[in-house]
Amino acid sequence: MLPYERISHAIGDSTAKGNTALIPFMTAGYPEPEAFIDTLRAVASVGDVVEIGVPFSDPMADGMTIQRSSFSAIENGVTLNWIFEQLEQSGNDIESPLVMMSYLNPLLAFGYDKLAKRARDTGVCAFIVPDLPFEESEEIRLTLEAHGVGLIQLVTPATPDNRLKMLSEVSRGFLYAVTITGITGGHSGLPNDLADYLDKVSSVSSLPVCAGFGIRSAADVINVGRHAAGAIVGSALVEVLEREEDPATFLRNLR
Amino acid sequence: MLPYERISHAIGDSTAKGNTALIPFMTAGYPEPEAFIDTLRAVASVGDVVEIGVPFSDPMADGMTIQRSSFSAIENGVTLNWIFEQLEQSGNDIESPLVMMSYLNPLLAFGYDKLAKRARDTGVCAFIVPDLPFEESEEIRLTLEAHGVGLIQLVTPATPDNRLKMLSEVSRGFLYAVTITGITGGHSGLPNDLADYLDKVSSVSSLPVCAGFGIRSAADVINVGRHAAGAIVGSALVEVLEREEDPATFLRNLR
Amino acid sequence: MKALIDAEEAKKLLAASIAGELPDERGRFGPFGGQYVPETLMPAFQRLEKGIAEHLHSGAFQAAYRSELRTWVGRPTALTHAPRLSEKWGVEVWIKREDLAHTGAHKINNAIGQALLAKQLGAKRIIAETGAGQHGVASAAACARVNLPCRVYMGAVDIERQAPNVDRMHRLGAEVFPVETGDKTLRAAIDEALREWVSDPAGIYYLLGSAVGAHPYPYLVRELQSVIGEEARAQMVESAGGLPHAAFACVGGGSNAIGLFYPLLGDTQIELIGVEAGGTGDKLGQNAATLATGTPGVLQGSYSMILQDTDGNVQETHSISAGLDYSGVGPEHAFLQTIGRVTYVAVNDNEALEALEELCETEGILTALETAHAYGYAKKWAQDNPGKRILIGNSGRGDKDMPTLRQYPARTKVNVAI
Amino acid sequence: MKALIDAEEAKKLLAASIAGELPDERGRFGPFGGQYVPETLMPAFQRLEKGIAEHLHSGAFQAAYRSELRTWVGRPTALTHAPRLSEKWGVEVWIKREDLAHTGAHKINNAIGQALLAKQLGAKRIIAETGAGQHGVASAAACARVNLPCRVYMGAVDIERQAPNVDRMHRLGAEVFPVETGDKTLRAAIDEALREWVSDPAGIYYLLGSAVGAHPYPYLVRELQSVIGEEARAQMVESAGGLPHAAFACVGGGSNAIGLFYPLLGDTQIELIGVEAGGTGDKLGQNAATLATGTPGVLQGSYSMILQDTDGNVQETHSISAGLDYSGVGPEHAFLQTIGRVTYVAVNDNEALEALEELCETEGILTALETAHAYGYAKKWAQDNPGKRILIGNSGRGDKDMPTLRQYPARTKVNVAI
Ligand SMILES: Cc1ncc(COP(=O)(O)O)c(C=O)c1O
Ligand SMILES: Cc1ncc(COP(=O)(O)O)c(C=O)c1O
Repeated sequence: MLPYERISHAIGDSTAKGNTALIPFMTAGYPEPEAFIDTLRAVASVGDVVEIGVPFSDPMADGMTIQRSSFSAIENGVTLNWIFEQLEQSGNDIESPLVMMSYLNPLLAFGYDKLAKRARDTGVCAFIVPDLPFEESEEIRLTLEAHGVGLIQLVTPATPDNRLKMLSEVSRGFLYAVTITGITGGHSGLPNDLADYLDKVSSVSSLPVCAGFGIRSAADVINVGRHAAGAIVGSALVEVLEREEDPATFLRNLR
Repeated sequence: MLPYERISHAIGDSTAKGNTALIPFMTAGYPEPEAFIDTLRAVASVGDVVEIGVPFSDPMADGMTIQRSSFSAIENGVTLNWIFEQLEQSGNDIESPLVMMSYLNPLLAFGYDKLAKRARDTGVCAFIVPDLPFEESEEIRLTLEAHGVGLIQLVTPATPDNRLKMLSEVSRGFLYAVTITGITGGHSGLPNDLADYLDKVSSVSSLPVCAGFGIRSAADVINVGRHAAGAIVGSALVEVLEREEDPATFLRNLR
Repeated sequence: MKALIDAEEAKKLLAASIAGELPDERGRFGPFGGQYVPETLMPAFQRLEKGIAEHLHSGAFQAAYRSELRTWVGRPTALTHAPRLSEKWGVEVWIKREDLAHTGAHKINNAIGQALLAKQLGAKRIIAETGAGQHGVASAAACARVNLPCRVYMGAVDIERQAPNVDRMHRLGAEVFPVETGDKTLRAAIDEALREWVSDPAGIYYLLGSAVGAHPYPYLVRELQSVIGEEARAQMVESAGGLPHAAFACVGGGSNAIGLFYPLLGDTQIELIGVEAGGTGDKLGQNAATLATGTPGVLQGSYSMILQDTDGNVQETHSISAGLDYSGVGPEHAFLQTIGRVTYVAVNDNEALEALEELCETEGILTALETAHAYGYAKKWAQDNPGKRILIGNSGRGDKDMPTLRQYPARTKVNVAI
Repeated sequence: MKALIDAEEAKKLLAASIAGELPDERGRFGPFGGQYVPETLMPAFQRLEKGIAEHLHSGAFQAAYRSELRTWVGRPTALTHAPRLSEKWGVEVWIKREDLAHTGAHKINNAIGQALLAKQLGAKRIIAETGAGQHGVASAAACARVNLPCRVYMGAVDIERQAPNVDRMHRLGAEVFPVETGDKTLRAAIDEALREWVSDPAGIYYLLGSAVGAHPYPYLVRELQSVIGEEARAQMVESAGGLPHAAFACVGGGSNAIGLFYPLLGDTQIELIGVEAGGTGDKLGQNAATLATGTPGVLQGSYSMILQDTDGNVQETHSISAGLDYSGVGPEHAFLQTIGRVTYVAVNDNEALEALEELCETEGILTALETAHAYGYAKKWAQDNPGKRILIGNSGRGDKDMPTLRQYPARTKVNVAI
């Protein structure tokens, strides 16, 4: 099984049990770098797949919460290399497949080839790159895939149908359905026409569809779960980490 | 004898005695309007001719001292009409011929015809108008002269010779030789080439020549007296009035 | 010095004016103008008159002057059609953009011209007065350009309210001399500059900033500012398809207005309207509406209309715009009013502020507070003259007015839900 | 994404560039450029690309755009010969006067063009970012002119140091949104504007102010700014009697520089020199000399040179001039550097200040702090190239910099005894 296939499998396992797959997002090394691996284990103990955020100086698709966590992590010395080192030192025994969410520039600076290898070796099965549209992705995508690491595509309510179809075909692991037009961390609730949108995306995609942006509560997860395979929980979890509450408890309560 | 002839006579009387004629300048009604006539009497008791300043809002040829006195007098209600009223009420018994120094606009506002009559009736024998060059003076000059009141012309070190000659011919009462290029109230002393300048002016003029601007001390009066018939003392006297010292004593000490 | 002129006389004088025969050799526009200056300055004035006669219309001087206008000042300035303002007002509005001239106002046309003349006449240094600071900045820039030292006299009150311009003068290498006497605004600054000039009439060139003062200044400034009206006239014909029915300009000393109006005097079908500062009210001291409410007199060198009391003392004025805050006005305007060729009206502080805001919002042009007065009246005029074509002299930009405008918060036009 | 290009390839790419074939259909200038944007914005970018293809070079759009440039912006801007500076430097100095454009900088060329485009594309409102505030003011003015609401994102640090421009934006009816995140300067403002755009990609038009960002912005901005170089080229031939030996422009994002350089690319004998902000030193964080000292990377939508650490985090910059204080640069400049057609150098804060002062004193032109960098390097270049003819892009005026300049008192040039 290729690394990125582990992701769809894990999601499939969850949905097979009648659950909505839960994909928590956490900024690496936030709020305390020392607690990174412990936090990751706690999150992975509930999450079917875990998304690890690589901090970046210009998180242009993120709202205040993730911006804050990102700037703080950078100040505390969290880098892509450091994250890999931590994962390596952890013994690679985390069961849930890992996904890395990073803006393009840190990946570019790291080097695609090295990136693909280190990812494969540390259980990172795929990447989400919010400022990399498919059209610009060829080089990194092919390099990653050469090592079995996938590039997850995003679709949004503004994505035209033909493009939606195209993106669903080239995505790996799952298809990321952004619930809103907007940045992460919105508090205005999920849109009314969410069901139609997710049904449409799911009908087009042969990959599992996971919805993200603005999912904050168990009700949201239930709501999303009726029309998608999984729910991605980002800012809400980062806020929990920020308040130094127990992430596993928070996540269990979302189920 | 025409009123303006009284001026040259008074100067002549003084020089005949071997004196330098003294022409003190005082801003009317400064510092206290109530004291105007008393101050005038005191000043006239020493001065051969007395120059009364009519306050004006834009005394562009005057330095700080006379500006200050002028603004203060205006605030205290001193006007040309008020000055005439005070002179009328004083009984017209001041012996020294009076000269009024005024910028043009207050005279214009007053009306030239009325001005000439009130001047003649109050012992004002001539006018000095610092912003009225000869070329612009015809109307007021003829009106004043119709009542025997003169218009005193000024010459300066910058006046070309042919113009100096012209001005000396049309002046009445005396010829006012400005000692410096500059405004009233200068403290930088009299210029080194003063003697040559005054000698030249005196040689051209058939009228007595009186020098003014920057004359502050007995030494200045002596200095000027060697080359001119009279000395005009303005800012220095206004400062004396400002300090509420006795003007007569100050003036006597200049002799 | 009579100011009353009968219809016949007025007609003759207008013809003389259009024929370029005024001022006459005594510096008069009909009864107005003249040369009321201290004897100490007479040689300097005579030198200046001679210099003007010799150089101003000489080929060499005009070539140098026109070249500076074109390549340094940025002339011709644009003529802008204002479609949204036109729609709101119901007339066809055209704007002559002196705000685009170097240093931000029409003042530079005059400043560079006189600076070139001063150089020609061998002056060792230049002094200037300033109200809004625009003439000070223009003089500072022009003096730098021709390499002459420059000192600018500016009232303490104006230094306060036109702070950005004070900084600019300093940067441009000029010395700014704060005037603490008199009314501490433009009039006091002129008095102080004259005092300085008297101290060195041979070495100093006095670069007067408006069409005021003793002859030959009103004439000199008019000649240097007429480029505004010459350009505007040609541009109207070319771009607007014809001359305007009316032209509007604000009037402080009157230099931008005379610059716009003079080349249009002969087009007698054009209504010419000068707009003065109505300040906060009609009473003496509440405004600077010299022509609209003043009386004849002599101030700072010329016989014109002034704001004065019955004793002939010049009165303080009030205007929200420093550049209009002056108790006198150029004698040629007094003349044009007397012969009935130009109408002079007043617009108050609030109307000017509203006009400034309206122009910002509709056309994206931030005009000077002085200039805003012209818009304020044009708007009223438009109500009675729907469908007409008008030309507004946009004498300067409003950047310098920020300290004043900050006291009047802008009503933002962002009105969609965001 | 390799940045190394051999000589043969460079020659081919230069030819393609001169022929107008770049960017290619993927928005690339050689390896640089591209379109790195969130998926949410992809439809908006595609709409924009389509809109540009349809309108930008259409007769109707060009007529409207050129008409606004001529009648509202005040183009052509002057070309000024600088005789005194020429004498001091020993070269023949010519200055292209974008400071005379409406609102005081070249930014307006782009702003009015994009505002017209936004109107054409049916946008409901406009957002823009600004550093020095010049683009913010230009956007506010352009939006008023075309009647669209405008919100400007501006870093809190820049709001402080460019206060006059903040006031002007308010007056012109724009909302100024203070950005308190990130470095609180231009980069953070762009991030924040992008976040806003993501929230309403269909209703918002993002009016980007420099030749940076994702395709098609670098192309669009270049096309709208090329009027600078087109005019300057013709004016040099007409007024200076020939093309310059070298042309200089300051480079922040690079819009005024590309506007000046692009029409001169084919005149390969002209040395083209872009001048970046050297700040206070050579170290990362002390300057904004992206091309001179940066490395390739992706920032805010395009692959170009950026100032970053080895982990790919973009670094804060320092420059005395807000408009150059940016860690990125337009991809076409990275390209022109790589193929060797344009040289990029840095000038530090002090050198820029001195140059600003020298220009004030010699030519009476108060330039922007950004622009002053171009003079700072031109002066050095002149030392090694006596007798040559040079062209300097005077991108804007310095009025907005008064709060900063006030910290550096002017050495007054009044040096005669008074
Ligand atoms: C922009 C502007 N307009 C008008 C004026 C008024 O002067 P004038 O009446 O001489 O045109 C000034 C004076 O400073 C000014 O700055
Ligand atoms: C006057 C001026 N010049 C230059 C710049 C730098 O921008 P760009 O490199 O896009 O021309 C700015 C930016 O605000 C500016 O205001």
